[in-house]
Amino acid sequence: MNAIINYFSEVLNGGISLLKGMGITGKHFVRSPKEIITQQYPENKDTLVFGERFRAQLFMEHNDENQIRCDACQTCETVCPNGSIEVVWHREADPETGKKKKVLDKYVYHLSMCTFCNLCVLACPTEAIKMNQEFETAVYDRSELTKVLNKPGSKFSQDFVDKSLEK
Amino acid sequence: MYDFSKMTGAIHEWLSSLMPSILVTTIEWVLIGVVFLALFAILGLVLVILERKIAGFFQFRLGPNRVGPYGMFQTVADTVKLLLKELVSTNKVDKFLYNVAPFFVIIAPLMIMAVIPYGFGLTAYDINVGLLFVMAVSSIGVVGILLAGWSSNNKYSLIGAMRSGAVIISYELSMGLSALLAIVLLAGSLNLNDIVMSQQAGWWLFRGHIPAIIAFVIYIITGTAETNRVPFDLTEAESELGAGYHAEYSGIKFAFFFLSEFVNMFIISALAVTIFLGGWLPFHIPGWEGFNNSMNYIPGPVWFFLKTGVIIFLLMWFRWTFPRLRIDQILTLEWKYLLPISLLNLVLMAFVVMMGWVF
Amino acid sequence: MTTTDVNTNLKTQEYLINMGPQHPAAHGVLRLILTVDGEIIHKVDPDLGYIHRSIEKMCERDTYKQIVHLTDRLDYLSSHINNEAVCLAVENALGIEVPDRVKYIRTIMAELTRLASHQLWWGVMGMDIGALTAFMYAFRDREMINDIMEETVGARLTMNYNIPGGLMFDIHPGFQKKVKDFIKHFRKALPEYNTLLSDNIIFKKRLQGIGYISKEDAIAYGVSGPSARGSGISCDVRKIHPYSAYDKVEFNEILIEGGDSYDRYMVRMKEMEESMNIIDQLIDNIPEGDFQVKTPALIKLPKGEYYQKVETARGELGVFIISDGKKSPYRFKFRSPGFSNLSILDKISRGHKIADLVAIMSSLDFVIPDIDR
Amino acid sequence: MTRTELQSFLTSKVEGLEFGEETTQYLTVTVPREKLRDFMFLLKDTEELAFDYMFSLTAVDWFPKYLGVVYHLESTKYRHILVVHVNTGNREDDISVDTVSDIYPTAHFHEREAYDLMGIVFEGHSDLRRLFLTDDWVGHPLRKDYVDEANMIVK
Amino acid sequence: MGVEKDIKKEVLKDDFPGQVIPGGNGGNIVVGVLDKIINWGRSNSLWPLYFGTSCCAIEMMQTGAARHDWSRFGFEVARPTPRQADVIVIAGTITNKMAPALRKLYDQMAEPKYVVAMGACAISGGPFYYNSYSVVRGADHVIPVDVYVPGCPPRPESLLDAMIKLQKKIRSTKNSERKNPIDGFDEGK
Repeated sequence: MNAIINYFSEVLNGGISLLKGMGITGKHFVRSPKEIITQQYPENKDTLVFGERFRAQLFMEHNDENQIRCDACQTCETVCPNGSIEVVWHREADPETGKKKKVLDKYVYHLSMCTFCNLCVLACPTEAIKMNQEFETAVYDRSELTKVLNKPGSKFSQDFVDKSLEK
Repeated sequence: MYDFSKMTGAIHEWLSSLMPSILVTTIEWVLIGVVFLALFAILGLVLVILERKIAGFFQFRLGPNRVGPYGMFQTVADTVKLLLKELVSTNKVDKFLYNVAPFFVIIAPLMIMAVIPYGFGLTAYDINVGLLFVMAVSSIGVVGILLAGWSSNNKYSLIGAMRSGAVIISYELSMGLSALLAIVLLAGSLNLNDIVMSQQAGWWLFRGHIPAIIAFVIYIITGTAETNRVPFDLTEAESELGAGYHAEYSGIKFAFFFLSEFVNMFIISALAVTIFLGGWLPFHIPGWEGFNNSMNYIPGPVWFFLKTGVIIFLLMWFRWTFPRLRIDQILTLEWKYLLPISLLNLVLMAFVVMMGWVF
Repeated sequence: MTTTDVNTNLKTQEYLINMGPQHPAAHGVLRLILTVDGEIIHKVDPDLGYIHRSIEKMCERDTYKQIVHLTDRLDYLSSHINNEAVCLAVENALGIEVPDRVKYIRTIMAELTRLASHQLWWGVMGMDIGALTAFMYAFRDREMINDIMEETVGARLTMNYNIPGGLMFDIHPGFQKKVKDFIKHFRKALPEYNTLLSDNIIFKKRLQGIGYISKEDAIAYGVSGPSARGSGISCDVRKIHPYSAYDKVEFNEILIEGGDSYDRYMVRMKEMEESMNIIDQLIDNIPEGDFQVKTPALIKLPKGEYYQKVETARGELGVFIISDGKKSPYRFKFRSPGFSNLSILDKISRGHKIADLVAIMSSLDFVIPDIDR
Repeated sequence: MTRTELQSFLTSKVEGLEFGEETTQYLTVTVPREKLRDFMFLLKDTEELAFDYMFSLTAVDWFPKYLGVVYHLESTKYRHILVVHVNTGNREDDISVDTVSDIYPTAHFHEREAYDLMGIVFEGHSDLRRLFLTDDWVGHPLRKDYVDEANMIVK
Repeated sequence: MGVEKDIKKEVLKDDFPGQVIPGGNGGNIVVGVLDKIINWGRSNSLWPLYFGTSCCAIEMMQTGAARHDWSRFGFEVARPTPRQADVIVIAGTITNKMAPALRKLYDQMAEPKYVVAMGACAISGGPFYYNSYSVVRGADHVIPVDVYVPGCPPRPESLLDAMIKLQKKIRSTKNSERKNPIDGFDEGK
């Protein structure tokens, strides 16, 4: 006899558990206008704000006189785990002191290989490179992902470094 | 109640006054064919976008809303793309059966749509064995699925097809035997129009009290199994078999399968509405005369599509809540639970009818 | 529950099915070659290597700070805990004592990562068994953890937050408030998870009695983590060899005796509550102090062997370093939890159906790059 | 059992073992290749040791001299850990070690990986074939002298 | 690409570490009316393939989930079989063993098919470019790629931005001149 009883009780509480499950989804369906959390990306581009530490892309700071803080010491290149930074430099005699000094030609940054691990920014002694938040970097052609970060004709300047370091 | 047969009769007279009767019948066939194919296509488009929007609302998201005002043209874009897709398949495919399978799957729902009464006198093919015709034709869809799965020479689609064969054949049993026959006992005729007319005093779901409700629940369960929807969707079980029986189809052939699943859903809910919820009869509450008269102003087909929409929403609700059953659990559910209960229900209904306890 | 076997005189022929590198239930690129008779599985032969990225060979050429960043890509769902493992191994080898503040923050972040990983596991398990809405519920809550991580760490998934000797930054001022809001929200959402899936009779029927792992098999095959605790083995590294701030927190280790897929499922569900309790105990009393200890620019471990065990969301991750005093290790080995959990899959899924294999795999919770390394 | 008890217990049971220095994290023992299997049986079956959980098997290339295998064993009952070192013959021709996959089934996959990446042949392994790399892969990548210009760009 | 070959020569920098493989079509200016309708249909219903190898697959799932929701664009119908998929988003690393499988998947896809290389590993091998013996340095050595999304893993918004750029590319293809991106791909044209 109890076989029949637990036959029907199984059907019953099975059905109840199904209905409770439907109750949850039904509740969320009814309250959906309030609970929709979709951020419509292309439309909300101007109100879109990320955490300020979010890292999207590496860039080099230039001040208005087109001066940079990078003195081609290549610490970032050695620290980078993926080899996505290549510093092209040449040696020049410094006019005041007459010593030979490294001068930066091209700071090649492979955005296609970078994994945004922030080791280079931490290692840079003169804080020349930072990460910004431009995330729209999709391209049709892979060669556009190899960028040169220092603008042509940008010079290294020591006081620009001192000004920013004591800030 | 406006009788649509007056309208169709008027068209018939006007046509036969112009041309000989053979030409008239062919024109009428073509007209009916065009109307039903248009209804078929519109239903397909509307139901697909409806399902995706409702899925969105169930899941805290918006669903398609960038193509057309509220994403309404999303399915039109899908159809345009699917029409222009390349029909790629392997050369090991059994060419003839592979190409004929999608048409089986399309023809079955189209034939059933001809029998359903959309309004008073608005039935394409009003035969007095309507329900028997429906049960017979609904098994043609299975043949299409079996052919598709077997002929595309792919192990996963073969498993999917064999599963669907087992499920649909066993679920047709308890659908036809129990759910529909229980109401045929009340209505006394297999003709769908007579079933609807017999519900003028009240819908069978409410007048048949307990056995009718059990029959309705069993019908909904078997209906979801017929259309291979979750929790019985293991022919196209996304996470186990990938795309199941239509794995080798692409482009418009796949669109046939995709469309027929949604139109099957419409068919199942249309049948549920015709049999349990009084097809196109307006919503009457006995005793409230003013309310009933105001309900009559809404035309029959609107009532029919409104009620079908409610049942379709119920089926969608199932899809977005329940996990999927395994093949042997589905068959045990059918043979050990649904069939005994539906047979008991049949006996209970017969006893109720004999004692005349119908409201 | 072994499936009732068909009458044996029916002559059936076995055939091979390729649950190939691209399969919805493969959670990545795991290829299983199934020897199947009808739908009943007779043999599962995993073919790995589709995401083998030779991380152990790369570690032999990177410095220790560069290796930490690589471990995010191993078991990417518990990336913070992998980083912590390497950093602890290096700190213990160098004998550096990390300030308490770092220990507390590391433990909170580890538990947040475990919660995020279990949420994703729950969502994907629901999708594997067929409930598509569970996926969306889980990812709604996971987005909140991503916001917390993005604000404090700067990356959503591959958090490079740990450096040997401490943390990369201090926690963001709004960190504690956001974590408390998340916990308050998730304490209400978790019962909904249970009603939606755990108590659902279809879900129970699909998981109960499937993929039974006995205690001896679990230990013999090296199964660890929630999959082993589902068979009643206490193997929680946070309890046995406590590290970071786990000794300052009391939480109970969830053990369920059953051993089938549903018990493994329930272990993870209860573990989510435990993680929340741990975070509650820690979030309010993070001690003051600096977040980093001065370490030499180029870390060179003294000659010898170092092993560090850590409890990730999938099981027990082991970092084995053999150092010969140079700037990069002589040999670097990751004992990945998924690798041993996968080795038992063949034994426990025999006689089940393909649908059960999918349920067993999602109850064992694989991340394929963690297996292939 | 503490580390010293374990060491004295092992020296009493088996001779020809060399123990690592005191400073290592866990007790390290180097076993000659022929005694490996019965040493492992001893570790697993004796009541006081009960090393039933092998959590890691690592193949190491001690470059000029020989290849080696490191077993990490733990007892789920007493929670003490032992590290067992085994070294093969010289690197070129004599690189075989007895299998332990029948004592610890978890070694089944670990040994296949060691064979695949390091090239150590495990005698008596039921199904020793490559696990990660394709079957037609030449050479064993984790060896120190592995050179592969086609695939590897060395920085 | 629809853009003529010589324009690309100056764009290429000399120290570019790899060799550029031409992507699919796109970039034409004048598009006929019929093309507009066809391209409108194709660009608004890109059905992705179930293909995620490693960490980027998690961010692809996040984009498919409720908060970033690419079902607004009509992408949420993810098809398990390559026959019915239009776009294959390579989310994760492609190893030497996976490359032939990826190529077979691409060949099985029905004709107007597009490829999005998501994440540093799919574009150039990312962290595994140096010192790894088993990684393909960029998926465009295996199949022609239409859009590249750098990031490790790229944010859901970056992936959505890439899909929008793919839609723009589809809307600007002139179908009469459309060539199958795979022709001549193996010879490295």
